[in-house]
Amino acid sequence: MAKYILQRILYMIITLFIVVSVSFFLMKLIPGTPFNNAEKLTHEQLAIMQTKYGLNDPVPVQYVRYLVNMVKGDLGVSFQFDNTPVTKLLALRIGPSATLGLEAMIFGTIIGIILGVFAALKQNTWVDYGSTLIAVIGKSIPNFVFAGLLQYYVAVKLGWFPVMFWQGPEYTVLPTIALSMFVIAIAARFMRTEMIDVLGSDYITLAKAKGASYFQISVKHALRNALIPVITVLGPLAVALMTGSLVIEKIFGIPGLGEQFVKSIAVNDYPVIMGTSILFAAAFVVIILVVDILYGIIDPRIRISGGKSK
Amino acid sequence: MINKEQNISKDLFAPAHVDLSKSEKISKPSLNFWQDSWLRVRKNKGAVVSLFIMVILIIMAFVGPFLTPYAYDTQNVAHANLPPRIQGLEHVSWLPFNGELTRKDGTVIHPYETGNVKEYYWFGTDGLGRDIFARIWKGTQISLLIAFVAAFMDMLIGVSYGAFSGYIGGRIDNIMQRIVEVIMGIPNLIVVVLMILVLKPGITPIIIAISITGWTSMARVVRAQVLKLKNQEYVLAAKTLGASDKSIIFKHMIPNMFGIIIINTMFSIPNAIFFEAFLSFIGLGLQEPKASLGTLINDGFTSMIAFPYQMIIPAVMISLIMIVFNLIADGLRDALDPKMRD
Amino acid sequence: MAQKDKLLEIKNLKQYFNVGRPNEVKAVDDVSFDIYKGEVLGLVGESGCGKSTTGRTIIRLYNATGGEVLYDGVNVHSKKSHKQLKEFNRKMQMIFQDPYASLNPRLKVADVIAEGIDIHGLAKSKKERMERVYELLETVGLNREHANRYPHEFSGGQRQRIGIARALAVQPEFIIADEPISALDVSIQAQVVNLMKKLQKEKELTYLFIAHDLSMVKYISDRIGVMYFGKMVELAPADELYKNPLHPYTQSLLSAIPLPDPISERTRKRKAYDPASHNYDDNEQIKFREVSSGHFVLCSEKEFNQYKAQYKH
Amino acid sequence: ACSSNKTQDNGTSTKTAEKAPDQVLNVLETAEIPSMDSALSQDVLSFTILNAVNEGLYRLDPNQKIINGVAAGAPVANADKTVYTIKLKKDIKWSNGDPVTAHDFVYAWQRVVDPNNASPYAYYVDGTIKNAHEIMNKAKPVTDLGVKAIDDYTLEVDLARPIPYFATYIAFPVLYPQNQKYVEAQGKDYAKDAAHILYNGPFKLTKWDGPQATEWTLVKNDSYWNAKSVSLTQVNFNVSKDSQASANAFEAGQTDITPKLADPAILSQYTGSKNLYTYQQPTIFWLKFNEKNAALKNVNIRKALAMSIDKNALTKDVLANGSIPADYIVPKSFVNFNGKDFRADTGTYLKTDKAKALEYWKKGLAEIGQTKLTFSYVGQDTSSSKKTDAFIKDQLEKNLPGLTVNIESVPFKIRLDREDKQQYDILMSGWGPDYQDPMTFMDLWTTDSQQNHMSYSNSKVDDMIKQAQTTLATEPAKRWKVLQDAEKIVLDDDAAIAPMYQRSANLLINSKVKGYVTHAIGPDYSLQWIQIVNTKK
Amino acid sequence: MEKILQIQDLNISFHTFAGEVKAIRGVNFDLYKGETLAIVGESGSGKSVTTKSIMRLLPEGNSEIKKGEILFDGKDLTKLKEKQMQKIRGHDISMIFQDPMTSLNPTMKIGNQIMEPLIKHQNMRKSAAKERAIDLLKLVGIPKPEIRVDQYPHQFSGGMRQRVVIAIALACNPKVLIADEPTTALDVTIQAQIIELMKDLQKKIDTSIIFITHDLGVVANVADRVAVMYGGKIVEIGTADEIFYNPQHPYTWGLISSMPDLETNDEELFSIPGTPPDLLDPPKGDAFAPRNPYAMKIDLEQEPPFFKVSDTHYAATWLLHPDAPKVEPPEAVKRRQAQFPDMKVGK
Ligand SMILES: Nc1ncnc2c1ncn2[C@@H]1O[C@H](COP(=O)(O)OP(=O)(O)OP(=O)(O)O)[C@@H](O)[C@H]1O
Ligand SMILES: Nc1ncnc2c1ncn2[C@@H]1O[C@H](COP(=O)(O)OP(=O)(O)OP(=O)(O)O)[C@@H](O)[C@H]1O
Ligand SMILES: [Mg+2]
Ligand SMILES: [Mg+2]
Repeated sequence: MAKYILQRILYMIITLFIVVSVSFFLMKLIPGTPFNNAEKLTHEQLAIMQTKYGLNDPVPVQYVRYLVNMVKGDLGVSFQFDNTPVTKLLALRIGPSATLGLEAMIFGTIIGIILGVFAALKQNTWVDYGSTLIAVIGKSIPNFVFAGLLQYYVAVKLGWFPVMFWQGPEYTVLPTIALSMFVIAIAARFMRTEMIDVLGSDYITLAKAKGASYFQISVKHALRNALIPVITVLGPLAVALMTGSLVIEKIFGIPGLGEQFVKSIAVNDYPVIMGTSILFAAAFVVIILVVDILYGIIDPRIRISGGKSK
Repeated sequence: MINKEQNISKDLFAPAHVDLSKSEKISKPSLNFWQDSWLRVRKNKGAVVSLFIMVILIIMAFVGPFLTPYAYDTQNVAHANLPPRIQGLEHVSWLPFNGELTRKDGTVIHPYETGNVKEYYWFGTDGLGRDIFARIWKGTQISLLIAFVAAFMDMLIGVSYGAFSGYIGGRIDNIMQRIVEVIMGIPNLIVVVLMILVLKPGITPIIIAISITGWTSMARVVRAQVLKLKNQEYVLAAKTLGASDKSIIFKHMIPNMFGIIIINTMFSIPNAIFFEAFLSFIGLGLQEPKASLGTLINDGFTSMIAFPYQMIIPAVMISLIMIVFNLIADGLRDALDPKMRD
Repeated sequence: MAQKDKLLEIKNLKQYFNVGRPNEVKAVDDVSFDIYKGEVLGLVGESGCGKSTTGRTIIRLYNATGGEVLYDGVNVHSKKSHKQLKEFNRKMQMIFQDPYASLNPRLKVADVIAEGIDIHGLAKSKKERMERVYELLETVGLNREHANRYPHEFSGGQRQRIGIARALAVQPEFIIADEPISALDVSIQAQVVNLMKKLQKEKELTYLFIAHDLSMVKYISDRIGVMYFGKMVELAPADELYKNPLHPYTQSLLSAIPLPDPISERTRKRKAYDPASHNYDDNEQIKFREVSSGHFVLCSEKEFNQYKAQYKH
Repeated sequence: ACSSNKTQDNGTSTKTAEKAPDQVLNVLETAEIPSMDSALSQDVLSFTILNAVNEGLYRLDPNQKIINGVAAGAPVANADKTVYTIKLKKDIKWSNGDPVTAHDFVYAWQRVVDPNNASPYAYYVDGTIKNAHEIMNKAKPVTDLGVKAIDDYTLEVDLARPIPYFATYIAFPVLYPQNQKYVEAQGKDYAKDAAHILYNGPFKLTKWDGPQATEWTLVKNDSYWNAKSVSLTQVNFNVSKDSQASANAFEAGQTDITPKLADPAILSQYTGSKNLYTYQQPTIFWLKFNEKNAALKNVNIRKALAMSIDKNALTKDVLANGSIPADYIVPKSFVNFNGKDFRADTGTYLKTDKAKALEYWKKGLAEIGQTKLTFSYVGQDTSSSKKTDAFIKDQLEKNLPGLTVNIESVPFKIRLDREDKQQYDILMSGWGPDYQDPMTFMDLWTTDSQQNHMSYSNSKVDDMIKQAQTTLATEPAKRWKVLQDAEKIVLDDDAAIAPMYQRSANLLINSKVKGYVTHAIGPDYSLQWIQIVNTKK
Repeated sequence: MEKILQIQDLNISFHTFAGEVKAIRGVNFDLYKGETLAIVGESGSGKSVTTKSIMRLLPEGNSEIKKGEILFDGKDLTKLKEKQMQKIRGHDISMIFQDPMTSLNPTMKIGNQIMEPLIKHQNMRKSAAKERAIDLLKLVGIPKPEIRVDQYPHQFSGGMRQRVVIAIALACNPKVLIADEPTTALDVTIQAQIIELMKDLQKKIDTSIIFITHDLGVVANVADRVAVMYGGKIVEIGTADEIFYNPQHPYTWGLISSMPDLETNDEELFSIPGTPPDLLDPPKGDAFAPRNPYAMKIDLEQEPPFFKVSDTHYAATWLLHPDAPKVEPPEAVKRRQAQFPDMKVGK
């Protein structure tokens, strides 16, 4: 087991390293300068600034320098946010994104699973069609449309929640709902399929034969077994959610990572692009590991044989 | 339990001389896999209706722009932001096609009358006075194009990559899987932005970008399938007959994964449409005056309150497409899933 | 029987899975036996004892971990040219256990059967190819019309016959039948067994017949090998084995076969096998020894003598 | 100086309104404050906040007049107007109690030019303050910069060439003072958050976590020398990057002032509303023609392009935000001389005239021997610019037969890159002033201008601009005329660019807010004259 | 003897995309207390459907009991509410399925799976139920049950899992135990042990067992009575001896003679030609007729009724009609009939 974990961590580091490298070179291919007022800068002035930030060096030199600093834990400073260390920036921005992502994830997963389970139990009834419809709509409507509608009708018209900003729990409600629509959709769909599958399996028939009620069957027997594929899809989705959603953050004025990442790409804020990519990739590999560990927790067969799944 | 003795004519007890070789006869008409699947799909009303709608949508995507006198890119700024109005339906008050607009404060305005506009714009016009009806279908066309091409690429790359990785196995498989992880780990926005910036902005880089990043899930699915099929007896049988790896993959494995491949594709189509919409949202979408549903929704988004129809119509359209594809995918999954056989 | 030619010699065959990992399995562990031309060798043993693996290793579906398989004196597992490989694939064929899983559901029966013909170029024209297919269908008791149908339209027995036709298509000399009937309904089993027996006679085929249904095995086989946990524990002519089961596992196996005969079932006693009962010492040589002509048992020297003593002639 | 950058009044009479007890204002911005280090700042928002919390030598009043800040009086020039002496007020204090002295200006300005700091606005003083250019290129030490503290309260500025608009020039936030002792003590931490900045202006930042913060708070600085004129006690800022969301927040009362809203669909909901505040900005948008393209080298083609676009429709129907058609380079209501607007006695050039355009087009095509032309058009990727671009494309193609325009909408940075590398045929860009003088618009068109980016070259224009910068610098009337003539050449003769419109800004301001003042240069708006009045009656 | 279960004229259909599958077409039988009734027959003949319908475990969506009743304890199970049925399942009637590898929930501890019916039906406390679970494991011969209760199914071998399934089925001492091919997935030696175990347990708690299998050897071993099914019907029913030594239905003949016993040598095995009937469109007359070498014209016209052979033995074949010609059964059957103690051949 220890060997397995070590091996996994080694893979994670290699993956991270490659992601970092690829991202670095890709990013350097994007034309333009990182300076805010590039429009007005003269070439001489530009040269002065590029020299200061080491942008005149050959890309491989910049790359090695970046790696060396990265290993030391220094991700550089932001251009758009004048000299703010990227680590600080990420630390501050991950908070709201992760909070929101986690809330949406939990809320969406719970609702989605409930919908999916009911749909499976009442297959081909209006419950099923209703939940499928909700799932499909959740997946079909772009979330900026949701966010916009929620903001206007629920916040402005009804005044139930603040329109925007990030100043307390009540501020998270609407963005969470908007963000969780997709999670609900995904979780419900996968849950339904998986549940139908599991409900058709022999051990469910045996459970029925023992006299178990629907509730016992679905909660005690089926749910856990149906969860694995759901987790497989929700894992990477969680990364995407927790590392920020541009759309939701922009509309609800939330100081999160997603909005910042898109902006930093648009303005060539190299250190922030890199920092966010590293964070994203790290979150991704960690989540994959977590998902694998979760597999083990959910399914004892995987626990014993130590890994190898999917 | 027992029948009372009946009177039965004696000659009925003569041997019937059944032709036992005939008992091997199969009376059912021969159905191949696709016919069989079609039968199943047909049972799924949602899927059939969806299929029907999809066909209509596809036809309309090409025919629709010609149904109105206005081209999708003809501007008439004097007719900007007119709400939908349809001949005949304009007096049906509960339908939103009467050419009226309700302002934020509740007052109802009649832009057609105030602007003295005689024309009928079925779905209204946008901020440049372009006919939304024409633009919607043009947008559908492009969204579908993006979706189909992306799905095709995804299918091509994903399937071959996954099949190869799974079939070869061992270390190469391991490395190939790590590569997939790396690709999934790289924020695809960087790749997309790069594609869009390095190539000329337009549909091509969007499609390429979607193809570059979109195939990973297909590859994983296909690989898992190949691993499963690798030990199927019919594959082993082909091996003992001396079949080459190529023929095993293409003749025996891939045809047996069609179901899953199609289903996955059905799912990646909406993803592509969505992704394009997202790109529009961050300003990286198509170039004017071209329109996709994504750009239309995005344009409409800013007018959400003043001219809600500008967002609602494309949003309804995109939702319709998504719902249709999702239902078809669901139907296909049920129909093609080998577990559902018999 | 001894004067018959050896078609196949299996020498110290070993097949391990997951070598070096904690879940290493010695699926076949040092097994040696010969198969003579024209005979049916039955292979029985409890599930998971390595019967299929033995068969699959012989036909090169797995690369042997150790030992060799000589076919007509040529090592099957040595490096070969593409052509030699094809030639080998032609001579040796396999019939699989699961009639549902062993036919590609996307191919028409004609294409399933003709695959070998195509690979080995056994037909010169389309017409000849179809002729061969029809001929084969009729050989296995199906009709021509079936050529254009898909496997899922057939019942299990019919499918198994299609599988046999596929194997016959390349005119093999040796066929490994891996539990060809265990997935079939009792009423169909006889069809397939009869067919196999008929074909063997007509085409002078050699079979390795793997099964765990001992009554069927006894019916079809000339000799029977009994496997236990990756090892061959006993090998003898069929009647001989039933009359004189020597190895305690063989005895236990025989005692467990249920017979369709209520009277004898009421009286029979099962014998359990406990591997520990051998009480082998560390220095004892456990070898495959010939107790009487053609009757081999895996045993120690001590047991060997004991077996010889109790041997009923 | 400038007259019409107005004070918001909303039409209602201010007399009757009485000051509300609660003087707290909530404001939305579209971005975070990138920097609060005045010497390194580079964007309007930074300038706006710096202007609220700090004070330079001068500042602009609600009527856009120069008034004294730290300076005690107007600058006194020498004979050839290259050396100015400024007396400072003696009782101005930093928020840590230190006095604000002439040394603080010397220190701050040196920081601006110091190449080690690579201040993004160093170019502002390049070629104007003596030795700045040499220092930036490391040819001279920083201490050689032409600014000296004669004593603690007397500053002497040595210029490389005369600057007719000197007072407004040095009112720019980049040239605000900095307390050397404090800045050096903080080192890297200087201006990293609200606690690491010194204030000498009407407000103090009390909550600001640094450049990434999306919320910040200003409170009244009671030790400001003119604190009694400041009525707001607190200003809360938040960032909202989506204009519809900003409007929503305004509707819900979460904010009193929105950022600028450009989208006509949003604005249309507020037509006639007393909350909508529209004002014209001295920012012009124009099409640039890349003369590296042989067809665009032809002046008739350029004229045809410039004149074929219906600018009226563009501003009225497409932009629909109060912007006006621009038939000029130097904006309306931007600068005046002797009370007369620059535009008052100039012509309008390249006015929309489709018939003429067609004529030029045919002529041009004949000259270059083509019947069809295809141009790439680089625009920006915001939704409003996409719409504008689509309109322009449509106009061009409709009115000039044989023309195909392919739009490429790219992000801002990429547009700049394309412009810089001249990878475009037609490019839409805009320009706002850096200082209050027509020169900020006119020196762009010289052959060696770094902003030219279109291979436009006319020696006459070069000469005229040179004159205006050097020999005529002390003769305002002549200089004025030369600049007006140069504009005529660039547009009327050469059609080097095609001006499209002069932009208007629109924002929503709660009617209880009075005294909102916007500026054309440096800060976007001033908070110090704002009052909150009672509206409920 | 006391009848514990009576099945009368049961008709069950499935609605599939291809049409209505008439899986059960009029099944009648009784189950007596303490006996073992074996059901044999072709795959797809309706054995599982019949027994699942007793437990009301048929798939909800597409199955329909068209006709008939299942009487248990005087109640017609087909008419019970789901809630009442849940009380009967696992308590009065329990079931063992074919595949021990898939019958146990892979993510649940063995102990909990055994405890479930105890807690549900006998309202046992958790601790008491666990003790009982350990007892049950011991009863079915699993060593170290104290440790085993807390393990997961994958830690058990196939034979042990099937024992666990049996333990679950027996937890509440059911009156009826339905075993649907409980040993098909196991190899002969383990199969023998499991059968031994079931017989022992039956003796202890005196349950009635319905035992479904294809394997006539197993039937010979376990059954008191045997029912032979074909094409959704019971075609012959009788005591084990009657079925094995005096079979009457040609299908039974086919079954019995296609199994080689250890004496069968070189002669060709008797085999039943052809394929089972398509229940979507069941043939007119006797479903077995197309595969029946003894078929008579009437077989193609009219369904045969049950003919009484003895008090306990009935067969549905026109061959038993007094007017029918006498036919020679296959060799193997004749050999058996020769052994039949009472020598009551034919009619
Ligand atoms: N590819 C493989 N990888 C790992 N282990 C394997 C593999 N194939 C077979 N085994 C293991 O090898 C052993 C022997 O398997 P094999 O299939 O040969 O048994 P068998 O005698 O044919 O059993 P059955 O009667 O169930 O078919 C088993 O323990 C099995 O789990
Ligand atoms: N869920 C279902 N949907 C449709 N048809 C079904 C369903 N379940 C069973 N059938 C059909 O009912 C008939 C009887 O099936 P059943 O499972 O009872 O056979 P069986 O005798 O148990 O066979 P086996 O020996 O293979 O288990 C078959 O023709 C089968 O196809
Ligand atoms: Mg096997
Ligand atoms: Mg069954």
